[in-house]
Amino acid sequence: MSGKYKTPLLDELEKGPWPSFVTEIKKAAKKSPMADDELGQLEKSYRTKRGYWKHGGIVGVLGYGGGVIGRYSSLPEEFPGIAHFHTVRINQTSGFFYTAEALKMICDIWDKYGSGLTNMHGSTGDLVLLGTTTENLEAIFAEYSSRGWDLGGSGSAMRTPSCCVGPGRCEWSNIDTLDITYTLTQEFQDELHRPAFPYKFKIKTAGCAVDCVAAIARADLSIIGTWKGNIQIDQAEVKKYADAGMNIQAEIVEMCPTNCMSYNGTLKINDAECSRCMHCIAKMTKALRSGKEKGATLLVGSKAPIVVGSLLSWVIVPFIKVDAPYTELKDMIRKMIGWWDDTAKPRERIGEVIEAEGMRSFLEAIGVPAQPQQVKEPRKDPFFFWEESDFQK
Amino acid sequence: MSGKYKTPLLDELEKGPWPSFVTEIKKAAKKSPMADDELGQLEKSYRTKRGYWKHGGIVGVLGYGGGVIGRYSSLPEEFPGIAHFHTVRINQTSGFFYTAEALKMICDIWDKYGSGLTNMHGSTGDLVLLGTTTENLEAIFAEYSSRGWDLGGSGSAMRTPSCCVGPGRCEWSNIDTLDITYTLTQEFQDELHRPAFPYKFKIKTAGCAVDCVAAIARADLSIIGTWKGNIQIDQAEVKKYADAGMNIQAEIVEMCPTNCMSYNGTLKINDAECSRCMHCIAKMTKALRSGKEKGATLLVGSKAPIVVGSLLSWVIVPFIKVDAPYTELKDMIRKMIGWWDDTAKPRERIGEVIEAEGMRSFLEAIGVPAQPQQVKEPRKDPFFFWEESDFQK
Amino acid sequence: MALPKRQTDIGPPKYDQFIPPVIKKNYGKWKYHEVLTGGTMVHVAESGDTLHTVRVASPRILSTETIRDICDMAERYCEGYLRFTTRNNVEFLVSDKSKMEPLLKELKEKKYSVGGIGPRISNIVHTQGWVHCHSACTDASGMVKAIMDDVYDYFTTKELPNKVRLAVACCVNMCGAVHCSDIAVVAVHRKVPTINHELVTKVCEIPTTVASCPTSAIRPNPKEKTVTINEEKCMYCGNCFTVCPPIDIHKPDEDGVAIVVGGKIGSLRTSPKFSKLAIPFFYNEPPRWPKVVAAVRNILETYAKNAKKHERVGEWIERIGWESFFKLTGIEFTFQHIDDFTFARDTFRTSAAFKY
Amino acid sequence: MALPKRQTDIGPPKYDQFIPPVIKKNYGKWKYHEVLTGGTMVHVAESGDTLHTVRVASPRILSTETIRDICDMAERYCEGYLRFTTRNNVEFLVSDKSKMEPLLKELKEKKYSVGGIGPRISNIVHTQGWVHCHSACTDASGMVKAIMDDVYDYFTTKELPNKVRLAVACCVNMCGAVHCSDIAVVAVHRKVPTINHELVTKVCEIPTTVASCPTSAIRPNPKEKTVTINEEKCMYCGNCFTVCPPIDIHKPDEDGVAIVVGGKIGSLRTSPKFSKLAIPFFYNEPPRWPKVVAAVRNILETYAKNAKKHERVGEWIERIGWESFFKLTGIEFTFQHIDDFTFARDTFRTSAAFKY
Ligand code: SRM
Ligand code: SRM
Ligand code: SRM
Ligand code: SRM
Ligand code: SF4
Ligand code: SF4
Ligand code: SF4
Ligand code: SF4
Ligand code: SF4
Ligand code: SF4
Ligand code: SF4
Ligand code: SF4
Repeated sequence: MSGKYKTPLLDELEKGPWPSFVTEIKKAAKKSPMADDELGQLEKSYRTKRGYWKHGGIVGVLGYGGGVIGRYSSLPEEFPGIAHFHTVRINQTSGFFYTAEALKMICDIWDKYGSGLTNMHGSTGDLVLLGTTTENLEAIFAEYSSRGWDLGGSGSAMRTPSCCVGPGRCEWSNIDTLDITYTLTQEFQDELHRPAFPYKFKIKTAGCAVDCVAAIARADLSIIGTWKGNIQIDQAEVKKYADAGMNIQAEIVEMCPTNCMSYNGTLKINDAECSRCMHCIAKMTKALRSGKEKGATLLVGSKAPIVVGSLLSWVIVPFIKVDAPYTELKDMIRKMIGWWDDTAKPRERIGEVIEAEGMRSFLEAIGVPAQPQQVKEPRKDPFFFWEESDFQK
Repeated sequence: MSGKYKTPLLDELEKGPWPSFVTEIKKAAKKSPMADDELGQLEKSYRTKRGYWKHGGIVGVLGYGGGVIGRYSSLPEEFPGIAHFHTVRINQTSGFFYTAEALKMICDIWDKYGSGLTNMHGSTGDLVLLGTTTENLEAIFAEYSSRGWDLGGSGSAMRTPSCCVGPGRCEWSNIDTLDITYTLTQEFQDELHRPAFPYKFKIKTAGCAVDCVAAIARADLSIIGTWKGNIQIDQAEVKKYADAGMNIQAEIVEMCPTNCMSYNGTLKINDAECSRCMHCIAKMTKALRSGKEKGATLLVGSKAPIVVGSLLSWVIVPFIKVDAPYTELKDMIRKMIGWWDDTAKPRERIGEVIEAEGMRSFLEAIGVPAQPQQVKEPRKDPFFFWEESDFQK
Repeated sequence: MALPKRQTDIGPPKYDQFIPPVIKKNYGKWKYHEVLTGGTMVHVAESGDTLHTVRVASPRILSTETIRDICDMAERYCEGYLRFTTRNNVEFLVSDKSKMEPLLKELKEKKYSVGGIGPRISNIVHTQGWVHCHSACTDASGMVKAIMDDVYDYFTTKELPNKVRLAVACCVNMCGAVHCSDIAVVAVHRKVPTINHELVTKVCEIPTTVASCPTSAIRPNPKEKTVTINEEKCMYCGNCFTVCPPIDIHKPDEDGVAIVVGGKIGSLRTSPKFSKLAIPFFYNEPPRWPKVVAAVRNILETYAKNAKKHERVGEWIERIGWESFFKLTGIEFTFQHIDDFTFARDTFRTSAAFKY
Repeated sequence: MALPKRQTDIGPPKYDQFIPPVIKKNYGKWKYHEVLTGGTMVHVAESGDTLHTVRVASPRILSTETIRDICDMAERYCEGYLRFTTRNNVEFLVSDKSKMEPLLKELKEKKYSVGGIGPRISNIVHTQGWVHCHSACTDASGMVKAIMDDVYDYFTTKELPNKVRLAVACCVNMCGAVHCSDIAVVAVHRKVPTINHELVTKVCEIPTTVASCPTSAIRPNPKEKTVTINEEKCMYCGNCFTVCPPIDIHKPDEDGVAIVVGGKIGSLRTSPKFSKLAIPFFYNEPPRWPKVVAAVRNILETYAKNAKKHERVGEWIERIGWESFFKLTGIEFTFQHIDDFTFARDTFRTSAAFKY
């Protein structure tokens, strides 16, 4: 079946040094007529400058409301192999760690039931299997789940949580991102698999403010590791950086956003003024280590631009301890989701609801007091509400 | 009539070093029963913690729609002297310059027809005469206008333009604030005296970005003097500042917002990067002078918080020449007002309308192209309009 | 007595009739100035001519008696020339330097307050209050007097890191520059207005009244020819009262003032800034509002102690962060501080970096 | 063939089964790392143990064949352990330093691209495009390939002032991180959608459709059981299409992409930032979008030439000002750049200080 189509436009994208997705599709097409039709339709898109996909009915596996994205070619006669071309979202491992053995198993099953094409990984974090038919879904699920793998989220549900590599390979991680992500994923299995929320809810966990998993920009709940206490300085290592040619004044001291550092042979930090932005630690990793009391900042609300414009997550809980079994964290998340679920209109993300209802009603519902850390600056216009409870003070 | 009231609360406000308005009212009350009743009612307000003024019908002088604020005590039986207590807004001189002779004339007439109390000056700029009756208005107007003084603005009209002292006594003024204000006031006499706008329209002119008349915060049109060309440096004077103990590095170089200065005995400015913020010039007035090509930035839209929240004016025309007879400036203002007048709902300030209609429609109407100087930053969300004209490019 | 013949649309007299000869000669040709004391300065022209200025505090409400006294002094020492500033102080324009001493002497004898020049506090921009405005939710002049008495030294002599601009607005119409002041007081209501329906029907235009509400709390009630207010949505701005007085916003026992800080107007160093809420409420305590006065002083002195030279209040706060401002001043942070108006979103913190 | 017994709600397998022994031993006890080359680094634990990483580019769309090849290498050099990064690169986790050389050799022979570590460009975050998404207004994978071919050196070897994060979103749903990227491409429509009313009546929920429109351009037409679009208000976001596909937003000849710049995610130095519009439109020019590629390179190189060390694109732009950004890059400023969405006001310049 393979090589059915001439693809002069796509062939252009096999040139050049960067690995080519066209080559990947062609590789799959050698074995899979689905992949070959995908190639053909894509060539057509390149010619006509438009896509040929459509939604269809909702598809999935028994007892689950998500994990599969139904996709159909709008040209099924021309490209019958992709008349159905659903994606299956397999919940990735925390931190995207794999063994060759596990990955090969995943490939074997996918070659059997699907197009042989994958996304490693989807933007939310799932291991995405790209292209199969409705009738294969149950088999795929049985094969994977029996081997210990489950589906990820889709639809108006908890989405597959994801995280940075954290303590697995990073000296800056203040929290166990991998374990938190694993634990929360387990905790919210029902919410993940059976969409019953107003809209999607994403959780991402980063070990520090560097935020290598874009938690603050792409998660309804962003858990970001941080610390209390002084930055630990190894002056001998500071000296080595200087000796190696680093301009500590220009690169570190002057770039410190709070101006709390000074350097004249020894490096000093006025820790009370430090905002824990991570710049100095990141650029002088051998010399500086974060403070000893570890915890996380919880931020809420980020999302893509539609409907109200892009949002970045907002600081809600400036500092919370997050140690196993994460009881406080879980409770807090349940409170957040509970309020949102009660309050949102359909297709309203939690950030949108907080904005519409006012931060106060959210904070009161989850039992968090007002704190200056939650805002960049206080309100400017003198229009503000009072509740009866404020008068009793 | 004077001294009718015991004013124990107000008397407290005659203590202390700052000049006392209570003393002023008492002084007037010695001659004017109106002022005495004002005092009595005010004492009552201090006791009950509320005001006792109300609107009434619109009052004014023949042929004018503004210049007088009708004001009535809501307790006319208790305080008959202020049953009517209107204010008369006399258009101040540009820069608030007076001769003793002129001021005394103003006082004489006011003693004759009013309470003897004034505000020197009102927030918009008028010389405010505080408290007279409806029947005196025509006489007051005849007396002042026959001597060369006119009423200021009120209501939905052009308001009395005002300005900083400018070339009258300031070395930094880039434009003739006094003459511009005088000329524009004359130009818009009809608009000033016969309210026919959707709402008020204020013009304030400052000679430089220091903005000693709060133009950018309190005027629908803010005219702010500026320059092109290099800042002129007198290195000998720089040295004198250094010798006198100024820390030029800390106070000037490091506070320059664009980081375009350097100092090591001589002061250098990279003028291409200078934003003309005025800091260095203001703090080293003997050493630095602005560039030689003079003009103004026109900003539009500032106002107090109701309804949409406080606005600061927005840069519309980054640089415009403003030399007598100010033809280009007048034309531009007429275009701005024309668009606003055509577009606004009642009680909508020009800034509110620009926000509601979009900056583009305003700029196109007044014939000003899009320029990066008009924004702090370009839009973020990828939702933007196209007009047919854009496709023709 | 026959009235003189009125003229219309003549505008104000031209400024050039009121400026002293030294200004006429050196108009637009000033070279530099020097601040001499807290209330005096000299401007030097390119020609070498000098003009001395003495700035004198004014309560802004001036009786004709006081104006005449000021005029007399202007005649004695300034050839009759004087001006007012944009912050309502009086400026004696002294062309002849030798007149400075006798002028200052007379001012001192008469207890005029000389000051407001340089890195100090100047007069408080404020408006009508209970003295004259139907909208007032506090008195402006009294509060100004109480505050200025307390921080008087900073007007006359003591230096601050930079100018500190104070303002008082007697209602949220903010006829002063409260929205862009270093430290300012604005009067606020805290209760939903009560409606006199009968009068509303008689005197108010329903669509204008409905449109006046920034939060869309007002709905027309066409059947009864009046309006209703959704209590949940009203934030007591009083705008409805301005267009329709039978909607009464005044509640003497729950009205009071808020304190806002960190605004500025000039473009020096940093962009003009809006003031932000520091303290959401104090009850009206006439005649001297002691809590307000103490709060202003606290903020002022915390600034004076902590800011760098040339830093304005808002610049200092932005450098240290608002969380530090609340810490240093000891001011409590409440739900009222968190914005919930149109642009609330932009005030929420979107960064993992902040201070505790 | 009987299927194995399915399990439900088991979640993903626990991560600890997939991490190499050196990580297990030093979990959370890493001390520092060193970047060795553009695509290799070593992490050193407090115990002194080391873990070498080799990062390899991935087109993200991977065939099982390629995955197997990668797995084979992982078995040969990494005891079978590997991971993927949050930007979809492959990382070989090398516990035995001596395996580095042979691994790199095999990768080179097989033309894998090693890079993306340190102050460089890494993989472009992107999503489905014409490959799989019904909403796509451009192709993502093809554009990524074209761009990365062009800036390839900045992935493998050349250094930049700091990391530069690129992203491509194939529609304004922005499934990537376009809204917070240093330089990103987002596909945009420019014409009002056309409505197939008959189908709308059949398949769409009218209230949801109406509510989906961010600008309230859609009104219900209850009589005909369909909707109408106010052309003046529509800004072609396509959100209506997502909830109601018979409202067709696709116009192949007028669709294309915009380029946004200056976003960032981390809180280092400055707060996370949204990307802002740099270039409002390029037509779709498959297969290699030459104008888009050139524009990305222009911005990248202008940044590389002008920014200070450690400055991200957005930090550089904010330091010099947007007016300078447009000047230095030679990009034209248009009406599209001026915001007119909800928060437009906050983007208007409210200062008399700016550069020409
Ligand atoms: C597969 C994936 C893109 C990818 O190639 O990686 C994806 C694909 C789709 N996204 Fe997404 N989104 C994906 C991550 C994201 C992200 C990024 C993230 O999660 O970190 C975002 C931005 C963050 C956010 O959640 O706001 C994102 C924001 C959206 C939106 C806008 C949501 C909003 O509130 O504005 C939509 C529209 C919708 O939900 O109707 C959407 C909708 C869609 C749909 C379901 C649209 C559709 O029906 O065609 C796409 C399915 C395409 C397909 O062919 O499978 N996708 N989507 C990502 C999920 C894979 C995974 O599970 O790992
Ligand atoms: C007299 C004065 C205050 C003062 O003591 O100096 C004043 C007094 C009043 N202002 Fe004002 N405003 C005065 C300058 C201002 C300013 C400042 C300025 O012009 O620089 C502002 C803020 C800037 C602005 O225009 O936004 C200002 C914003 C308002 C507003 C809010 C307008 C808005 O668009 O939000 C109102 C409400 C209204 O117009 O209904 C208002 C309304 C009023 C009324 C007419 C309310 C009323 O009907 O009672 C006040 C009359 C009081 C009285 O007893 O005379 N006043 N008003 C100022 C005018 C004197 C003069 O002509 O020189
Ligand atoms: C007289 C007056 C203009 C007028 O037309 O009446 C004036 C006059 C001068 N101002 Fe001003 N300013 C006057 C109101 C203002 C205002 C407007 C306001 O307060 O509402 C501002 C803007 C305040 C703001 O940004 O919030 C203002 C911000 C300045 C600054 C900027 C300070 C800073 O660094 O932020 C300077 C420069 C300086 O002090 O170094 C300045 C400097 C000056 C100079 C030195 C200009 C000069 O070379 O002559 C004048 C005497 C300085 C002084 O008083 O210390 N003037 N000055 C106003 C006096 C008001 C008063 O009675 O105190
Ligand atoms: C492997 C990965 C985490 C993961 O769980 O997969 C990772 C790993 C590291 N990051 Fe990262 N970052 C990773 C995505 C990110 C992201 C997220 C993104 O791009 O979507 C960011 C946020 C980008 C942003 O702010 O827009 C990110 C911003 C940083 C920074 C901040 C740079 C800056 O100064 O702004 C550092 C610190 C540095 O480079 O000095 C950093 C540093 C590091 C360190 C050095 C941390 C460490 O000590 O191990 C790691 C290797 C550095 C390197 O690649 O140069 N990593 N890093 C991700 C690799 C993606 C890739 O394939 O290229
Ligand atoms: S977010 Fe912090 S802890 Fe996580 S990988 Fe990045 S630098 Fe390390
Ligand atoms: S973490 Fe950031 S704020 Fe703290 S000392 Fe380092 S650079 Fe400064
Ligand atoms: S605004 Fe400028 S020109 Fe006018 S008085 Fe102030 S410093 Fe002088
Ligand atoms: S005017 Fe402002 S920006 Fe220009 S050199 Fe002086 S301090 Fe710097
Ligand atoms: S601020 Fe309010 S109360 Fe004060 S004068 Fe203006 S309108 Fe009247
Ligand atoms: S007080 Fe303000 S918010 Fe309340 S009803 Fe009146 S206009 Fe609306
Ligand atoms: S960005 Fe748009 S087109 Fe691309 S995958 Fe997401 S929804 Fe589909
Ligand atoms: S494309 Fe967007 S703006 Fe236009 S009608 Fe549809 S939802 Fe509304």
